[in-house]
Amino acid sequence: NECSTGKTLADGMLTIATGNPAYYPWVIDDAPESGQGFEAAVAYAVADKMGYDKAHVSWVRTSFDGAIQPGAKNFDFNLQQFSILPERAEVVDFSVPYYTTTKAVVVTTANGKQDTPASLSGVKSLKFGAGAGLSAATFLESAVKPEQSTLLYDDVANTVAALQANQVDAVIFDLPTALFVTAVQMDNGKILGQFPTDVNDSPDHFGMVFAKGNPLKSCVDTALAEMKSDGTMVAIEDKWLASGAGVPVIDMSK
Amino acid sequence: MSDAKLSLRNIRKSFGPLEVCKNITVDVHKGELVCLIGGSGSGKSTLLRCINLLDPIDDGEILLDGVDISVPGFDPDPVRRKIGMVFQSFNLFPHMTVLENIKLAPMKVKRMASRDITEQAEALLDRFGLLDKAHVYPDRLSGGQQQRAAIVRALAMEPEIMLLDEVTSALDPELVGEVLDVIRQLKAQGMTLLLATHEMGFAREVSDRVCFLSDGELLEIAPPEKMFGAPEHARTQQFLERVLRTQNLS
Amino acid sequence: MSDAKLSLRNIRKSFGPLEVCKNITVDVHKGELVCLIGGSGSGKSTLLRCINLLDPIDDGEILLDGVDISVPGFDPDPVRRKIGMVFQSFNLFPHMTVLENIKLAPMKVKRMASRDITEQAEALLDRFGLLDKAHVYPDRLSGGQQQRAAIVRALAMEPEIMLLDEVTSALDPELVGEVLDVIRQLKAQGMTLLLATHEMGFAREVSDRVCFLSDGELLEIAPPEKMFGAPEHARTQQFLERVLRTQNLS
Amino acid sequence: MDNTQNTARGKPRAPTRRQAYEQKARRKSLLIAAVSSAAAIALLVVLVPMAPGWEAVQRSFFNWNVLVKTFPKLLSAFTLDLILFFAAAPAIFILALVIALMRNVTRPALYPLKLFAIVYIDVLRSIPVILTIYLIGFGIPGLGLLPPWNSPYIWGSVALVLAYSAYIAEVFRTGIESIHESQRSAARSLGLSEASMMRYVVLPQAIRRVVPTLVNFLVALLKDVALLSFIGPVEVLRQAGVYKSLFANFTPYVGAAIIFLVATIPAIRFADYLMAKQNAQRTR
Amino acid sequence: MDNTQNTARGKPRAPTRRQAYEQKARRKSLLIAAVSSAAAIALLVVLVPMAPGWEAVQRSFFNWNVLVKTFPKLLSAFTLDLILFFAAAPAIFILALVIALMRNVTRPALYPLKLFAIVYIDVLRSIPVILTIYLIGFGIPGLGLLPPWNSPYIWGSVALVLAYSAYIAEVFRTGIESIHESQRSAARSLGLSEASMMRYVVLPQAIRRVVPTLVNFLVALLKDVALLSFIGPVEVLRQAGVYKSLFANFTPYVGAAIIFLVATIPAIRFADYLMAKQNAQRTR
Ligand SMILES: Nc1ncnc2c1ncn2[C@@H]1O[C@H](COP(=O)(O)OP(=O)(O)OP(=O)(O)O)[C@@H](O)[C@H]1O
Ligand SMILES: Nc1ncnc2c1ncn2[C@@H]1O[C@H](COP(=O)(O)OP(=O)(O)OP(=O)(O)O)[C@@H](O)[C@H]1O
Ligand SMILES: [Mg+2]
Ligand SMILES: [Mg+2]
Repeated sequence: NECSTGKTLADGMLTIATGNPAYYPWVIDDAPESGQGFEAAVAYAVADKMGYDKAHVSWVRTSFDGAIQPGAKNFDFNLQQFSILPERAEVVDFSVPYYTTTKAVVVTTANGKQDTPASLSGVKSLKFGAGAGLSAATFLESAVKPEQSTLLYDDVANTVAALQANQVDAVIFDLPTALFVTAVQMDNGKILGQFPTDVNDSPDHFGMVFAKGNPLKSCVDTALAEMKSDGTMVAIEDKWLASGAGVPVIDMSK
Repeated sequence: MSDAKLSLRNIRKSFGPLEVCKNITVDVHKGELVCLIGGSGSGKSTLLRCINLLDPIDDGEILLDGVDISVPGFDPDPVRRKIGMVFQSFNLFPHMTVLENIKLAPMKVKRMASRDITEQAEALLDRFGLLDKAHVYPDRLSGGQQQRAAIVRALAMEPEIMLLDEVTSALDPELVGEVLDVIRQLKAQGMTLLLATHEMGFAREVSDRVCFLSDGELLEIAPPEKMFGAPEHARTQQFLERVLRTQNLS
Repeated sequence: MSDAKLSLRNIRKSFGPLEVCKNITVDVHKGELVCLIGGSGSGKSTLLRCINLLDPIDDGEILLDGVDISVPGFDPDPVRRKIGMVFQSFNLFPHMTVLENIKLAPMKVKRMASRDITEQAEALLDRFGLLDKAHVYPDRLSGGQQQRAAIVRALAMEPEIMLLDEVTSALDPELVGEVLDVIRQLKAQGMTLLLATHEMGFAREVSDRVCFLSDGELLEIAPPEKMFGAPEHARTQQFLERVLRTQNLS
Repeated sequence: MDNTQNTARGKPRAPTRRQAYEQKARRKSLLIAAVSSAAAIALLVVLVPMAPGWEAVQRSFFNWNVLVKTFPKLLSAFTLDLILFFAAAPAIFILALVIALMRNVTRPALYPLKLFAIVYIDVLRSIPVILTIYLIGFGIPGLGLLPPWNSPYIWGSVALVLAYSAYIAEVFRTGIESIHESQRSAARSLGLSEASMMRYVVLPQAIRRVVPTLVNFLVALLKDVALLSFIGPVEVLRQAGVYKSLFANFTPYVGAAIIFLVATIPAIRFADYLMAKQNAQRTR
Repeated sequence: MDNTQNTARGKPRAPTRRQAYEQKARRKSLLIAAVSSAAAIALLVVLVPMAPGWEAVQRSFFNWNVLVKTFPKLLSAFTLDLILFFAAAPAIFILALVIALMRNVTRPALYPLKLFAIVYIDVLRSIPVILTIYLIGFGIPGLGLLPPWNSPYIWGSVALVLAYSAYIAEVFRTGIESIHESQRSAARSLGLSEASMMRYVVLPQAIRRVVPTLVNFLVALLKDVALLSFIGPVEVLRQAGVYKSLFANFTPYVGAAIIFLVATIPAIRFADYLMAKQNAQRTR
């Protein structure tokens, strides 16, 4: 607790923000207070390392865009799959990454695109949908350059809805979200493949967001480093995130 | 009686609780000019609108050439072709030139060819000194010219009777004369005319008979000499006195 | 000349290229009633508006009690207190009762107490037979009543001279009389009056002098007997003939 | 009806030919209207459910269970719309009046005010409200304001106030300009100053005249409050969106639509009524 | 000016007292206006950058680098707004006219049409456009339509067409009702049928009269096209949003606002001009 004393928003309390709503598998049932879900668990683990028990953690909600704009914040830190980008780092501070993942392409068997070859030329021909805030749009443009214009949506639910309505052929998510969506939300969904880790902006490093210059950042960074070295992080990953081991990698050379 | 061109029998008309025509009976013969006079709100305009079937009467009969045109459900459009009407506020269609105003009804109602009606319209305009205004929009005309054009527009449908509702009262005093001239001309040509007017001098000069309306009642029908010389009713006297006091002071 | 209440010297006024007052010179003496007559657009209203400083004149002088009120930059508000004006379209304020209409200017301009002005206003209303309409909104009044209320409103500022612009021409013929009566009454009480009118009979009866305007020119000033009996100018004759033909036919 | 009236005036009369005809015609047209409307509705009720996909539509849009589950929460979320609306409306009214008067300034010394008003109106009328909301509601709090001064409620409302005050300033201006020159002449000729004329003669009439337009703009404002959901506040639209995601079903949006219908139709009807009344007065 | 005019009429006259005064007054007021405006602007230019936080504002909202990087893409995204706009506008116009005429029906047999029009207008006027867009643009394609019939472009445009046709039907209705009874009387007294009267006399005048309002609604439509971004299409607002997320900077929104300003101000000015012209005609 000594590191963070006097640096939190409310004395003796850690105020953590997440999305509204917060999505599975990052937060289960939109209830971060329960500690269920990857990000909720990570948040409580970090809090624990910093000396705050469950009773001294309070949650607030922010929109995705609201969190990464400049200015004072109503939270100590915010986690909702923010990719660490240099442009963003100019106006807010990021913790060290708490999770690293790749982007994956989800298709549905309903529209006959499930057999698209998992190669660059294959995915190029698809009509993509993506979340507008989730750096996916820029990734598509720089790494894939799809032939048809991409449709963008405000959140995961709308993106999935567009895929199910056949308005797009494929959508792009980070791998855990893709795994969840295909396993739970869609009965005919399929992951076509994940992008290799060596193309632009991939892999994605998720970091917690702080107001620019927040001194709390170093405390959190220390806590995260501890969690990585003592195995806490791996345990949480194993508990909440399905394994992406079987997902094919898209061949960027074809 | 049945030789009347237009015959009103016991006309009644109310707007809600307000009785505007109370049992009005009058005949207009072919070629006759009958004037309606009376105070504001006495029901002159309403009576004319009823004759043209623009407002339905509540009770009574309107006979045109002996045919009751006021039977409920009677198709008004053929009747209106035979009855021309001109209003106080000139009511030309502002988005059409004078010629287009005149041609509209013959083309759309009588389905006449544009060329035929153009010829006829130009002849009419010529007769009333408006030929040079044929291609002008109404807002470029003086009030008198507009009113004359409105009369020509009604005439182009070749009506058998014309109803004129205070056609001069929205005009500047200097422009009144030119419109009255047109009416004199129509009368000279044998048109049957029924007109509501405030121009007592004109009514006296030109009408065959004058009807005095007061609060929806037809109080007196008389030739103009009698009406203006020796009116029977006290109310007629009073009305004429009041109006003539300012109009004829000099 | 300098004993004139109001004195117009070589007034010129143009709207863009249109000259509406061309070098007009006329004096109005205390207690005198001067009528302006002339065709539509001859500049009567403009002249009255200029006197009340509602429109600035281009050239010339307007002297009120010998003081040039037309000096550019002269504060118009004190002048307007001394000059009452009533318009053709009655222009009562529709959102105020008659009494409120009358009280507004004395309260806001003269800063009189509400009670004092109420007494005075009621006395005026009583004099002109409108006392029972004090708490009525203008739209419930007849045109004649509205116009009389507008005159009372102007009188409540205790002006030294009244300008009346065709105050009867928007009225039904029957209602003209009551307004003319009010003007007669004002004259009898010694008010200085300048009025534009189309009522030739009235002008003839009541005015001390008559001015004939034509196309912005003041063609003729004469006592009414002369003006209506033996006008000098051909144009005056022509105008009077045209107007009187319809107005005085009977 | 007609008969009662006659009786009331103490003159019971047999129905005239016209009355008889009109009564018959009224009955006939009522019958025709009823029959044709009933037929049309019957067709709808019978045919629509037979259309392919109707079941899917019903499941997605008119799902009773979902509606019952979500409606109470939607309704309570709508109170936030109402609070924001009632907070913004008076501010809009006052600001709009000030801007309209600035726009009307004629004194050269005050010309910067006029210039400001012109630019203000032009800029805020031309930008989509949602963009103004993003810019102000997201942007200003981002400048380092401290809580509670960075609240999206405050800045979102400010965005609405700015946008709508520009619209309504124009409404006021139109109203002021619609007051006939002769009213101004009459006021000036009585010796009233420019300011008194504005305050006692022009403005009261102008505002009265634009009331129907104002009501319509207030309805638009209430609807646009929903756009604030994009910067955070969980009002009815966002709440419906959350439920839509949760149930993968559009019924919550239909629920929100119903709430707006019920809230705005009376206001719209009222505006229509006022407008019709004014029109009737003007043409009389 | 005045002197030239005098000369042109061949009567060169010395400037009158009034002319001299007015020239002086004009010069003086120009001077005052210029000085006060310049002072106001100078104050702005000097004071604003001194305000605390101005640098933050500048960095977040007026970031030249970001603007340069994003503006060309924003502009090309705006073409999508224009395409959707020009696709929707004619459909709106026609549909609105049809609905307005249906609303005006008096024949009892056609009463269901009137009823339909009333419900149509009421419902679509009361629901926020964004809600209509969600319901139609997201909901209908979700019913299992096959490409290309499930395109959000199509259904988004349909949503706009529905919403705006309701507004504009009301505009047309107001226009039709504003045509004075006496014009109808005149047409009927000439023997024109109800339909001919509508077509040749009432509608041409009504439409002409509502042109300014129509232009204003078209401006509103162009602004509301931006709302289609919520169901997928990457038009200028969405493009700006993507850049905003990317750069964590609001300058792209300012860029979008500039584009809307430039696109709509001429239209707004045109509508104002038309409105002023009509008002002038009416009071003459
Ligand atoms: N459509 C209507 N609805 C209700 N009342 C009406 C209607 N038309 C006319 N009236 C009323 O009927 C009465 C007679 O009106 P009408 O216009 O026939 O009088 P008028 O003799 O033509 O008067 P004026 O000389 O002013 O033209 C008036 O009291 C008027 O208010
Ligand atoms: N504000 C104005 N701007 C331009 N022209 C004007 C203005 N006011 C009046 N006029 C023009 O000046 C001329 C004189 O108008 P004015 O109203 O003074 O005539 P009038 O004698 O009062 O006519 P009327 O008998 O019709 O009232 C007309 O041609 C008119 O069109
Ligand atoms: Mg009448
Ligand atoms: Mg005049």
